[in-house]
Amino acid sequence: MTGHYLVLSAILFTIGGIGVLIRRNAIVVFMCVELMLNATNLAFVSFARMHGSLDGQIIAFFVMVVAAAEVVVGLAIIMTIFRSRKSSSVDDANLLKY
Amino acid sequence: MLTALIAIPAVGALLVALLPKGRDALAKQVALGVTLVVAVLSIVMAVQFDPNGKRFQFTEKYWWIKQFGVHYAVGVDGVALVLILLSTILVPLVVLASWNDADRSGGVDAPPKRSVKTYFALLLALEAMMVGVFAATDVFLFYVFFEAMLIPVYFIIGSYGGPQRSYAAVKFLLYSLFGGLLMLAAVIGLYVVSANAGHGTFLFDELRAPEILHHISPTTAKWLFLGFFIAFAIKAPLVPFHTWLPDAAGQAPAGAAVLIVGVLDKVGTFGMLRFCLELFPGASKWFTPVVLTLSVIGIVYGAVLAIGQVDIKRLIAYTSVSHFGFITLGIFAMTSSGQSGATLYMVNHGFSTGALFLLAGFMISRRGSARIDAYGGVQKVAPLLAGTFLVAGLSGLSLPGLSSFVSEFMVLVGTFSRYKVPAVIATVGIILAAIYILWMYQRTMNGPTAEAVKGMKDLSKRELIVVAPIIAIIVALGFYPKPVLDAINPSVKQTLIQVHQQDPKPTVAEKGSHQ
Amino acid sequence: MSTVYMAAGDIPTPHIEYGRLAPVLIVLGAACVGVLVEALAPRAQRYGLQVLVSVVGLVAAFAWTIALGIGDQPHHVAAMGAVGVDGPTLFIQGTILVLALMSMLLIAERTNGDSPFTAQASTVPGSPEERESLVAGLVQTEIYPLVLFAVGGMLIFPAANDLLTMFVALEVMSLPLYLLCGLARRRRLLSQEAAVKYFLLGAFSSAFFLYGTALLYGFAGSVRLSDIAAAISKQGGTEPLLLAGVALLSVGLLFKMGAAPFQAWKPDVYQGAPTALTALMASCTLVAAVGGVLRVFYVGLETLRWDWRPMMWAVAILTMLVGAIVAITQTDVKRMLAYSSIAHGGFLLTGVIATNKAGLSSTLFYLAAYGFTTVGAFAVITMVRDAGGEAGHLSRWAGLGKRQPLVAGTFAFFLLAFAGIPLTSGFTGKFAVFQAAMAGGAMPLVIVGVVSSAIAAFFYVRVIVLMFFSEPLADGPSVAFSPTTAAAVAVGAFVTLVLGVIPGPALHLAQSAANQLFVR
Amino acid sequence: MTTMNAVLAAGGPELHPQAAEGVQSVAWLLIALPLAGAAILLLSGRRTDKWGHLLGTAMSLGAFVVGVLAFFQMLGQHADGRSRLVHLFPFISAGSLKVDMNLLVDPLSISFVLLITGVGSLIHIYSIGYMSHDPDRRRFFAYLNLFVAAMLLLVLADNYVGLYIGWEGVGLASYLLIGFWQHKPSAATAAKKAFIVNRVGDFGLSVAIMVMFATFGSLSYQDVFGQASQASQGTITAIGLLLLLGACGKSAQLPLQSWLLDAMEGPTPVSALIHAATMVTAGVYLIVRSHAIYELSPDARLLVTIVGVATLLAGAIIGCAKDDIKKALAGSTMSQIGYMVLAAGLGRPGYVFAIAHLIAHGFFKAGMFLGAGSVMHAMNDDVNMRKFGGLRKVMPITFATFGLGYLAIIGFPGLSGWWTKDGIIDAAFEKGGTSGQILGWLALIGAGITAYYMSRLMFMTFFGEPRWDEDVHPHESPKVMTVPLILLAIGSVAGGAFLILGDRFAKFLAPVVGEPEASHRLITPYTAIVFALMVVGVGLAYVQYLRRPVPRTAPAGNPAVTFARKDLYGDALNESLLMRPGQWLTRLTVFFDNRGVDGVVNGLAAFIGGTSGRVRRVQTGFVRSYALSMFVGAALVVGALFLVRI
Repeated sequence: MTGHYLVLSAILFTIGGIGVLIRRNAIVVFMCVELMLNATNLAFVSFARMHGSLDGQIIAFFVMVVAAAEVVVGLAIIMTIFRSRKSSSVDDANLLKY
Repeated sequence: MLTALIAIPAVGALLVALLPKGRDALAKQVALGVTLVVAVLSIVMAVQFDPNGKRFQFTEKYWWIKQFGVHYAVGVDGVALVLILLSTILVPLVVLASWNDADRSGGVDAPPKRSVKTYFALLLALEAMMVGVFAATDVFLFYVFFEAMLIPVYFIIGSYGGPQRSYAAVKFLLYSLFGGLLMLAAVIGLYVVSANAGHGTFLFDELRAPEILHHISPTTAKWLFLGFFIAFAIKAPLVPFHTWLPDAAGQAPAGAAVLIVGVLDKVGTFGMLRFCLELFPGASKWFTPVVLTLSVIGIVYGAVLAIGQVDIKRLIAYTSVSHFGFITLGIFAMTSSGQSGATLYMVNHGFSTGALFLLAGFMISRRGSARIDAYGGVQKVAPLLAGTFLVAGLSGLSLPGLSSFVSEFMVLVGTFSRYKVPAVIATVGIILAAIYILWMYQRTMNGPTAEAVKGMKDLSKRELIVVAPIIAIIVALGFYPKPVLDAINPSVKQTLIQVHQQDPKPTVAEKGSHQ
Repeated sequence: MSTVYMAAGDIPTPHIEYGRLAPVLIVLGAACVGVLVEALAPRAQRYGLQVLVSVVGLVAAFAWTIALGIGDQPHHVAAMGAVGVDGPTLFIQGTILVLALMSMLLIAERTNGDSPFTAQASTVPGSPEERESLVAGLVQTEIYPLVLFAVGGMLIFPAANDLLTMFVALEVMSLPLYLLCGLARRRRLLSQEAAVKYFLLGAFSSAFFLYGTALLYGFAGSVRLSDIAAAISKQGGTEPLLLAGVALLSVGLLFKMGAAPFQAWKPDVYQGAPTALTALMASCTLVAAVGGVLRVFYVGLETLRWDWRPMMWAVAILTMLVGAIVAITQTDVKRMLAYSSIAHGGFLLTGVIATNKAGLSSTLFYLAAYGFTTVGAFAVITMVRDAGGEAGHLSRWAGLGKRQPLVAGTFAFFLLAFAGIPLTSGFTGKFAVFQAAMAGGAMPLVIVGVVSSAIAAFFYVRVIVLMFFSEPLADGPSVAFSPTTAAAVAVGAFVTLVLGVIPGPALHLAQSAANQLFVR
Repeated sequence: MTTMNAVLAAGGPELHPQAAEGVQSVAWLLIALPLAGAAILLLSGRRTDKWGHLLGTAMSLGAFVVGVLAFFQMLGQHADGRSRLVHLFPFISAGSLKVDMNLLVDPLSISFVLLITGVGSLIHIYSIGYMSHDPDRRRFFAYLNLFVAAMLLLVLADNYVGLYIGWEGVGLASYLLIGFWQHKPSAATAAKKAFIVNRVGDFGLSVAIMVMFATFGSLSYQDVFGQASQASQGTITAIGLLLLLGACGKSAQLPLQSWLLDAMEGPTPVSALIHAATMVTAGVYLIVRSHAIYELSPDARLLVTIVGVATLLAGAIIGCAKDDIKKALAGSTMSQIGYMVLAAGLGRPGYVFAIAHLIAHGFFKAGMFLGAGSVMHAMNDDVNMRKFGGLRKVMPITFATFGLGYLAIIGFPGLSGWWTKDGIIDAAFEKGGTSGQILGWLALIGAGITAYYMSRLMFMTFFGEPRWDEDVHPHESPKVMTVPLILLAIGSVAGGAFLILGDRFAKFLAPVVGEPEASHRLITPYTAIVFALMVVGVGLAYVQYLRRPVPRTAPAGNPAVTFARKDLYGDALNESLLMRPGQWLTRLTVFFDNRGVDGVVNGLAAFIGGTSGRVRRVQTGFVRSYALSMFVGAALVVGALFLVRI
């Protein structure tokens, strides 16, 4: 039973990862990262159930809080660069290279 | 004593560096004074040295980095003693010789004036490290001096050298650094091996003890040997690691070139004799054929290259490649006359090539070109310059009666008694030496006086004071090398015992013993 | 199901050893005070107050760390086992605090009233608002609490004894840094770009870290490092869960220290971020990240070392080579130092891989040595300025040695230390890690290390050539002198020299710190 | 083996010299005096210009006096005790290699000492006049003194190292003196050539010394010769051949002859002293001194004789074709040394004649060279004999002395050349067998050619119509030059008889080279043939150069003449076989070093730089590609961990 959840979590993580790779909009990229974090949460909760311990669930809460904080910081950063460049495409921010 | 020899120039370097701007004359005087003091002290030390006493004398030993097992340990045996003397005698002369070099940096393109005091501070720092590297009896300490020495030289070449100076400086540094880092790996390996043997140490005396030697597996010993050897071969330089030398010596100001070729490179051959042979006797013997081959190639190859040069300083540098072939040949022949000869060669080569570089430098600074074809007939306008140049050159081609002959002779005789063919091929070097020296002399000094050298001045008093002692030493050691040999021989004997090699018996005597 | 949930009474009251955690708490507390100052103090006094609070906080935390270190043999867990207070941790924390203090000197630097940070981050670069804010002489003072928070996170990161704490610490350390990266006063577009890149990749990597944590949790039923270690030795290390977990966790950790192939962010971020902050990241963040790596691999995964060693070998080799080789063709000073930092990460990994006491102590020493040198080097970079800010491009440095011999000489000294020339701390550090690696049987690694040192020497030397052996530019950069920066440079140079000439005491400290390894 | 031991036992050389006493114990003065002279003159600079030449001459004379005293002391000693050792100082010592700087005063060395200091002093005196107009006269005398010192060390050393030092020392002096007028490119080139060709010979000598050390463990004559019989035949032959190579270089024997003709670029007294009387005979000394080696190796001896004969013919042929008076004399020198080498290679009976001819040659050839110098002095330094002629009237003393030398060299009965050369030819035939016959006849033919070319020289210079340039006004040279000429002429006339009559010289040298089995026959079956050939040679020259007018420019000759004029194509051979390939090799090596060895280093650097340039392109600046690299990296890390499991 937990196995299925784990597979789902892995699929979600991968989708998130691939999303980071293929999407251009910074916000969407960031959302994909969030998706990965949530996939992790799913894994934690499933493992908590598997092991019969509370820890996993508690960790999930921690992750959510951290993710929220990350959103704040992330959006702030993306906002400033959007204001400077009038674009939120990550491919446009390409001054630093080689 | 040794610490003083290291510390005095080091402090002197600081002192000179901290002098206020514009006190160039004072900087020069301080530098000269300090180096003279060091020279006198080292001579005092040499006098007190007892050739028949313990191998290492004037020893000092303190913990330096206990965590690594590193000591500050210094001491001299005969070999180190004569090399230290070589350095301490050459440095004041170099200081005097380059009195005005930093002022106008005499190259062809006459780069703008550079800091004079820095030049002399760097020279002093270099002297401290040169003494240190020969005096160190702790492998780690040796390595530290070995590498740290590069920095002042690098800055001297790079800041005060000829038009190609930065290329030469970088090449010099990277080449040496590469070798040094390989050696670092070997130094660490050596420590680890000694630690596995129960007592991790960097002390030379302990590392050469049988307990540790027998603990090194032959394969490991070969790798460690290579680590040390390649570093020394680059430093020496042995073909095919030699290409940095012509560039470095050719671009460096003459005074620094003297120290690079005269002293710095000796660290390589000194290291082979002291560390490669004594720490890895088995591996040394295993690698002997390779080293001998490289040496012989170096002798002939360096000489042929020297013949083909058009730049005086590069030519002298290539002659050194050839001469270093002789030195390594003598070291790895593993006979007492070969090794004593090689050590003596280090000293003699330092003086004779030093004199050549200095005189070439004097000449180049007058004419502003290092190309041979820029000269001609200098003898007519500057007979003293030409005469001393000839003497130095003749020593370079090992003319009997001048110092190099004795050492070259010893090396060849010593080598021949064990390895016939290399010795015979090496002897071809004496013919080639005559060609490169005399041809250069003919092209620069003989013939009709070239238009551009018509107004050339002969040696000044200062320059004469620089050259005269070297010439005197060259002649004196040519006829009476005994004092130096007396100091060297006991050390070499130790080395030979360590590598379990005895001089081959004369074939006649051998036959007699068989009967 | 009901058995799973414990009764409320079973949950013990958390016991927190405030004394042992004090350094972290002091720093975080100072950060909070900073926030309050920002909220309450009048604008004119904020700068002074913030600097005061930061410095006092850092100094106090450092003092306390020392007190902890000399008090008793530190080998405890605190906060219900979530945090380890032991020799290596205290050494790392102490190092971070000192380096942070030095970086703080750079961050607080004001030449002619100019801070290296933008006045108002919200203004669009080049806009009238920006100009206005500049004219008004506004100063960003939020940076101080942000830095302190980041430092707090760094202090916890290597101390964290379970992966959750470590994750939280990672984020506490990273989030302020993301923000700070984007706050440069000059070249704001670059700065913002750096922030975005750092942020996205950082978040991406923390997802890996977290998923790895989840898998390990699945394997061991706990995120506590000691439990994971126990589970590994009990069940053997065959579980795919375990291996996948270790791999993903490693990705997160290696990303933070910028090991190849996770190094891509480093050059861009180091180049784009305000230099003072780059100094902080290149020193403190690296120390913290390596501290975390040490703890995870020495405590949690020590029993699994035969499995992860080959992988780490490969990473170390790749890191050293990539760092050294790519740096050769760099044209921007900061970017070059970023690659140099990558290469140094590789050298550090050779110490980590040794997994013995010598490896630990040598890595600790290397961290400290490298940290001081790198802060000093970046401090010099902040001083060399063109009309448009720092003279980043290397060609602008040509002939600096003739016009500013002291500054150029000091920088050359730092570069030589990076290159590992004897009588500098860089050499001692390199020697220490190589010796440990060699003793651990990692001969090939040492050889690669040696070769890449030789390659790396090339670009250090190139800069020296440029500074000393090239003719000065007619309109060359000038040197902006400020006492705080000069102090940072002086401290860096002094420590670099001392650790090179008489490294004994520092080595002794690192050794006694590493004497008991990490607490479990 | 046993036969050889028997040979040694029969009349072996004295192997255990005693310590020297009396004047002989200060034999080092012989070397020290001229050496001090050289040092003073070189170091003092222009201050000693005024009296430098006098000091130099005094030093040389002083050495001569010491030599004479030592000689008379030796005469007073018993024949078995005439080898005396003078201990000076330990020179080299390392392990088993011990070389002491000792001098050996024995009949052989004292003969050379007298020749060197005697003829040397005369030439010093002559040079006072000859060089009186040269601004660098002081330097000239310094070099002459240096030469004398080195040459004395060469012959006085009691070991091969000392000999080698002297050997190279005279080479240096020769180099300096040939190139004395170094502003002349031809002189500088000739000097360099002489030194380098000599170095080729020195190569042989060096290796010989190495072989000796490896074989005998010592380099003193005493040890080497004492143990020579114990060494293998191959070793002994090798040593003999290597020593021969050394001798060829110094004595301008084939194939290392080419330098001697060029060496005539030096001032004429130098040609007389170094390139006729003394230095070039060092090779003969070396062979005679090492006779203990050669006596054990018939093969080596045979090659020595072949070299000798080949050179005596080659030198004679060259001498026939030269119009340059000094070069003609130089060819003659080569040829005469060829005789000596031939004699030295013949063994026991030959040694005495080799040395005797050497001494006689020292007198007459030095005399002729100085005479040539006197002629050149008169002819504004012209050397082309085609522009001489009829000088016997204006330069009577020069003519007379030169004429006596001429008669001596062509072997006019009674004069010194006759005594010694006949002895050599006789010894060659005495050798027996086919080889003896061949050697003997070739030596005979050589004598005929000698007569021809010397007569040619004599006639072209002193007889016939004057063919002088317009501005030339010949005159006799001053006394300071003619007196040495006269003294040398006396030696040329009487030297041979003095030495050979009554086996005087043979007995004197016996302690060193052994007693000849039979005393020398004054009249041999070949005397008549030699005389006949001499007459033919003189007659031919008379017909060609006295009966017919001599053209002022050399007529184009047939190929044979060209062959001789071009020194038997020796230089051409050297150039095409050694110099050009050498130059190519050098260029190739330089190219290889720059492109190959250095190229590898620079290429490696460029490769790393190139790699860097490519790898940095991976850093595209796109955050998504960074993420991709992380993603791939993560996959690799996972893969790596699982891979280890498998």
